Amino acid sequence: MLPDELKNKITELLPSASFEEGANAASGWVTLNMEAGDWLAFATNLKRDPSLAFDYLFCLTCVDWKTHLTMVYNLDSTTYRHNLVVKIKLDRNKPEIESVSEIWRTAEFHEREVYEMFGVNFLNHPDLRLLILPDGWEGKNPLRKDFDDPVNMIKL
Amino acid sequence: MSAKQYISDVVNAVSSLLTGMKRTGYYFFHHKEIITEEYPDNRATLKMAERFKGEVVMPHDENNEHRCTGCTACELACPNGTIKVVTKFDITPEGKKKKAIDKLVYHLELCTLCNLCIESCPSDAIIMAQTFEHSVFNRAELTKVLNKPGSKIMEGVE
Amino acid sequence: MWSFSNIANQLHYWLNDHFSPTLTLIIEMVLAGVAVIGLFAGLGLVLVIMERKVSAWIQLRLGPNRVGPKGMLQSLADTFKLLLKEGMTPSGADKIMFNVAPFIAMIVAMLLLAPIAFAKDFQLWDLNIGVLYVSAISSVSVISILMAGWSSNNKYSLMGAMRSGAQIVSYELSAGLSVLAVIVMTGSLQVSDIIHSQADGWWIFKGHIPMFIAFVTFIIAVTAETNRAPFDLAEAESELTAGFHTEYSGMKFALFFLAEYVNVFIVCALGATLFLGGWMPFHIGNWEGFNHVMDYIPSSVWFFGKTFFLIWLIMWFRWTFPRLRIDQLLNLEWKYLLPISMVNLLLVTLMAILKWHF
Amino acid sequence: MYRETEIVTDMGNDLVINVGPQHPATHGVLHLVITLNGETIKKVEPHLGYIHRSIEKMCESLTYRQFIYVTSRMDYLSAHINNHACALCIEKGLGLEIPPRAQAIRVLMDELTRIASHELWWGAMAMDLGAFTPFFHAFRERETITDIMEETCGARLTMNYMVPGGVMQDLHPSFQQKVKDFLVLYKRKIHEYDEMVTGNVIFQNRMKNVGYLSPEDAISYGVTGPSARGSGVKCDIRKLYPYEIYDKLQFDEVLETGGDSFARYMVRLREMNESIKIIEQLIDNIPEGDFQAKTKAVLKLPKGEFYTRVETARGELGVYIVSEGGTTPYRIKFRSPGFSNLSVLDHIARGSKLGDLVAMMGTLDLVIPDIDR
Repeated sequence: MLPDELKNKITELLPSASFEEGANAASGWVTLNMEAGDWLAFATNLKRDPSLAFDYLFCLTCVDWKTHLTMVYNLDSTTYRHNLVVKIKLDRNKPEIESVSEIWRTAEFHEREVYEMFGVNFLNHPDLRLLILPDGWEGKNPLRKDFDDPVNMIKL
Repeated sequence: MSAKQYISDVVNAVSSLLTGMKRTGYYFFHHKEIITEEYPDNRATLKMAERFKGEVVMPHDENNEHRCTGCTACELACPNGTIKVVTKFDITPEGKKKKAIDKLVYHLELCTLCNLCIESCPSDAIIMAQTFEHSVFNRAELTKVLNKPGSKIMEGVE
Repeated sequence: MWSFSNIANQLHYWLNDHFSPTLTLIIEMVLAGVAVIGLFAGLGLVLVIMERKVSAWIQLRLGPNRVGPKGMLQSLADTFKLLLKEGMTPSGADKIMFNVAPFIAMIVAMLLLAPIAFAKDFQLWDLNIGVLYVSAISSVSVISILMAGWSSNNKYSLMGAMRSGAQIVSYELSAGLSVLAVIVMTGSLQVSDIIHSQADGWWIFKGHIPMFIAFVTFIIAVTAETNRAPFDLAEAESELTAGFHTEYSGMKFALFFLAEYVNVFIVCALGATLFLGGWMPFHIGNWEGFNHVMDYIPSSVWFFGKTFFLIWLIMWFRWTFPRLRIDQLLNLEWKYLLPISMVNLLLVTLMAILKWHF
Repeated sequence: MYRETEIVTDMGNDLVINVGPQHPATHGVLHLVITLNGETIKKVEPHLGYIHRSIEKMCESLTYRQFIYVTSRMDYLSAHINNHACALCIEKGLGLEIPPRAQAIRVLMDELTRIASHELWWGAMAMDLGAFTPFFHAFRERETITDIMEETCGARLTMNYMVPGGVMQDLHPSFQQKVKDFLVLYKRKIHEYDEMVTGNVIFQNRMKNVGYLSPEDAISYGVTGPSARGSGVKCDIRKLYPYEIYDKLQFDEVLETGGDSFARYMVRLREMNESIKIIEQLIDNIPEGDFQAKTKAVLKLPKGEFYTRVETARGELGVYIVSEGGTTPYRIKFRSPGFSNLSVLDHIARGSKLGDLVAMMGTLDLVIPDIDR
């Protein structure tokens, strides 16, 4: 599906969606901003809808913008080969979002990684535990911008 | 499973095993195929590739002169803080102050041999040497001063 | 030609002349024990260096070449290293069983050396049930592995031991059946009888195809019984790290290691005795001239030549094949080797009754 | 604060064993907690982080030229392709045109790296299954590739040959001849791989019908690279979203439909031949010209987000750079293939034997620094 068709189709599904121009312009991907509350239902539609068929979540990550967090979901469709980037703003103090690991199984590991690196709490995640950090980890989330570890981080 | 299939299974299995044994048996008897390099013994003949990145060195000519201007481009290019340029000010014959290096400190223990410093050097003062036997008993020996004592910058290098 | 029996007899008479009969017996037993221990250690060293050289050449390497001439003293140096190492016992282990297990493995390997005929008239104990003795004693080795695995208090060890138990018990069957093929032909369980029955040709040639099949089954079964690759599931490095001897170190580990190699030697010696005529030179029917030439080669050379050929074959297997999975291992035994060797035994029996062999 | 692993006291009839962090089959410090019922696997639970260096955090404080070398330390077996992905992403941000010679050199090196990686995988996988000899035989061919790399790039494993805008140095004058010699050697020896391993009945029994992965699961779990192509999923980024000059080259995307370990094994073996094809097309047709585009001494990416996808030897590597317009990336994310490929291990391992686990881990081709980053 071409980017414009994709935008129309998505606006049909989610009228509140706002498209971000400029981001990912070099890749030509449609970038979409939305609210965390609608995410689970919308994600289900993205996968189920036969004309969208976003069945491949190839990247899931989070960006710390110091004022808020942004979840970034990069989606691909193995049938139509169109791409979509979904961005969801989260509250930095109490980040919470629905887990999509039931829809895309790969999200399970990626969400666990984001959980410990950024402290995002994924609701209804089947197994939200520390994956990379050692058990008994105390302290802040390493990939947040205010993380400081004077012992292990060497300032050059 | 029919009896015919049973027998053909056994025959195929045995023949596939024998093919593998033929190959290994070939190498057992053909010692010319051995590829071992007897490393410490072949030091005399061992030749490293000319671009091999062993460690950063600063070449000096016969007058004990190098090409380093002390511009700190290598220090800035280095991702790990491997290079530290300590500068001083020389007085030129005309009586002007001129920046020159006092010491170019190189931490081999931090170096990842990424070649970025050599790429960034505007006057080709540092190059990669082909040495590779870097082990020492004392870690402090890995911190090296690249310019030789009493050396000075070559004429005409800016 | 000189033979070992002359030396042994002369020693016996000399001892009898100087000591009382009881003391003579004791001295002779001590001498035999020393000989066996020496052989045990010597064989271990030779086989380890052989394995390392064979594997190196197959793998395009040079192998050990630093200690002694052409690296031949490498395994001796390794033994010294192992002797000097601390033999640790894990704190959760069953101490007695843990420490006894390697000695059982060693004792079994030593006992098995008794009925092997190393050369003409050179045999420690030519008992009338020699082959049965070997089969019976070699089954005991599984006990040492189970003891080691259980007492280590380590899950890898336990799994390795359990696998080994299942494996040895099942492969004993087809090994036994293929040994039985020779016994049916010979009609005797005595090692010297079996060797003498091959004076006019080895069983592998005299017994047509069924005997060859029995030989192949025997080799496969004993490879499995000695826990050698491709049947090394008890150790299975990439799955169970080191299997039943994960927790062993120092000399206790070395005893397991040596016992494995001596077991390989014994089963190969048995294979050479049963199928390739033991120390009997290569004879063809009634070609008197040819047979006479062959007799000039000493019998011990014949025996060790054949045995080391079989050992080399087993090493060749090890460095060529990947490992089987536990269920495939048991499938191979129960679905392929056992039926084949049973049918084969019937054929051999038929041949023996009808005197079809040469 | 965090939920932690529960300490199980009553395991019933289950046996819980720790495979790793130091274990011969994990080729690194991967830690798998395996619940067994006898020899049958009930659950595999990976515990990561033993060599996590937080490369993403490190890159945030390095300039665009500097951080490329760090990515060699992720998937060290396809270090060159990782560097390539980063360089591509930076070039995308800068809008740089790459000289054709640099593109050809990059692709040549990519494919050589891919062959070297698959050679090592082949040897290591056979070693996992208990055959030690193939490892040494694979290294014989791999050694010639690392020698070629050493000659041109100056290093054998972590080359750091990429710079934004091209490659660091021109090809060594002997490069073409050496690659041709390698092609001859490879074609003379490749049939031995089949003789020693592929055709072997024990090996086939160990691999066939082991670790079945359906195409749907492969997509859902984000499995990419040869592991997914073994299930018949078309996922070769070189074909789907061509970068550099891959769209001008003739090669096939290797697909197998078996979905089991043997299919994944065959994909990798056949992929080496495809890489050879690419090298053959390019080796005599390397365009003349610059090997590096003119770039500024200090690179600054415009404000925005840039994502590149590259096919490494293990699957899809994504590089996601968020730039604030400075000299260092604001946030960088590496979507490593190993991380997603590992997540499927529990799914395909359940119900099989412990001995199968090494076959599955071998054919998923896990490289631990790639998973841990």
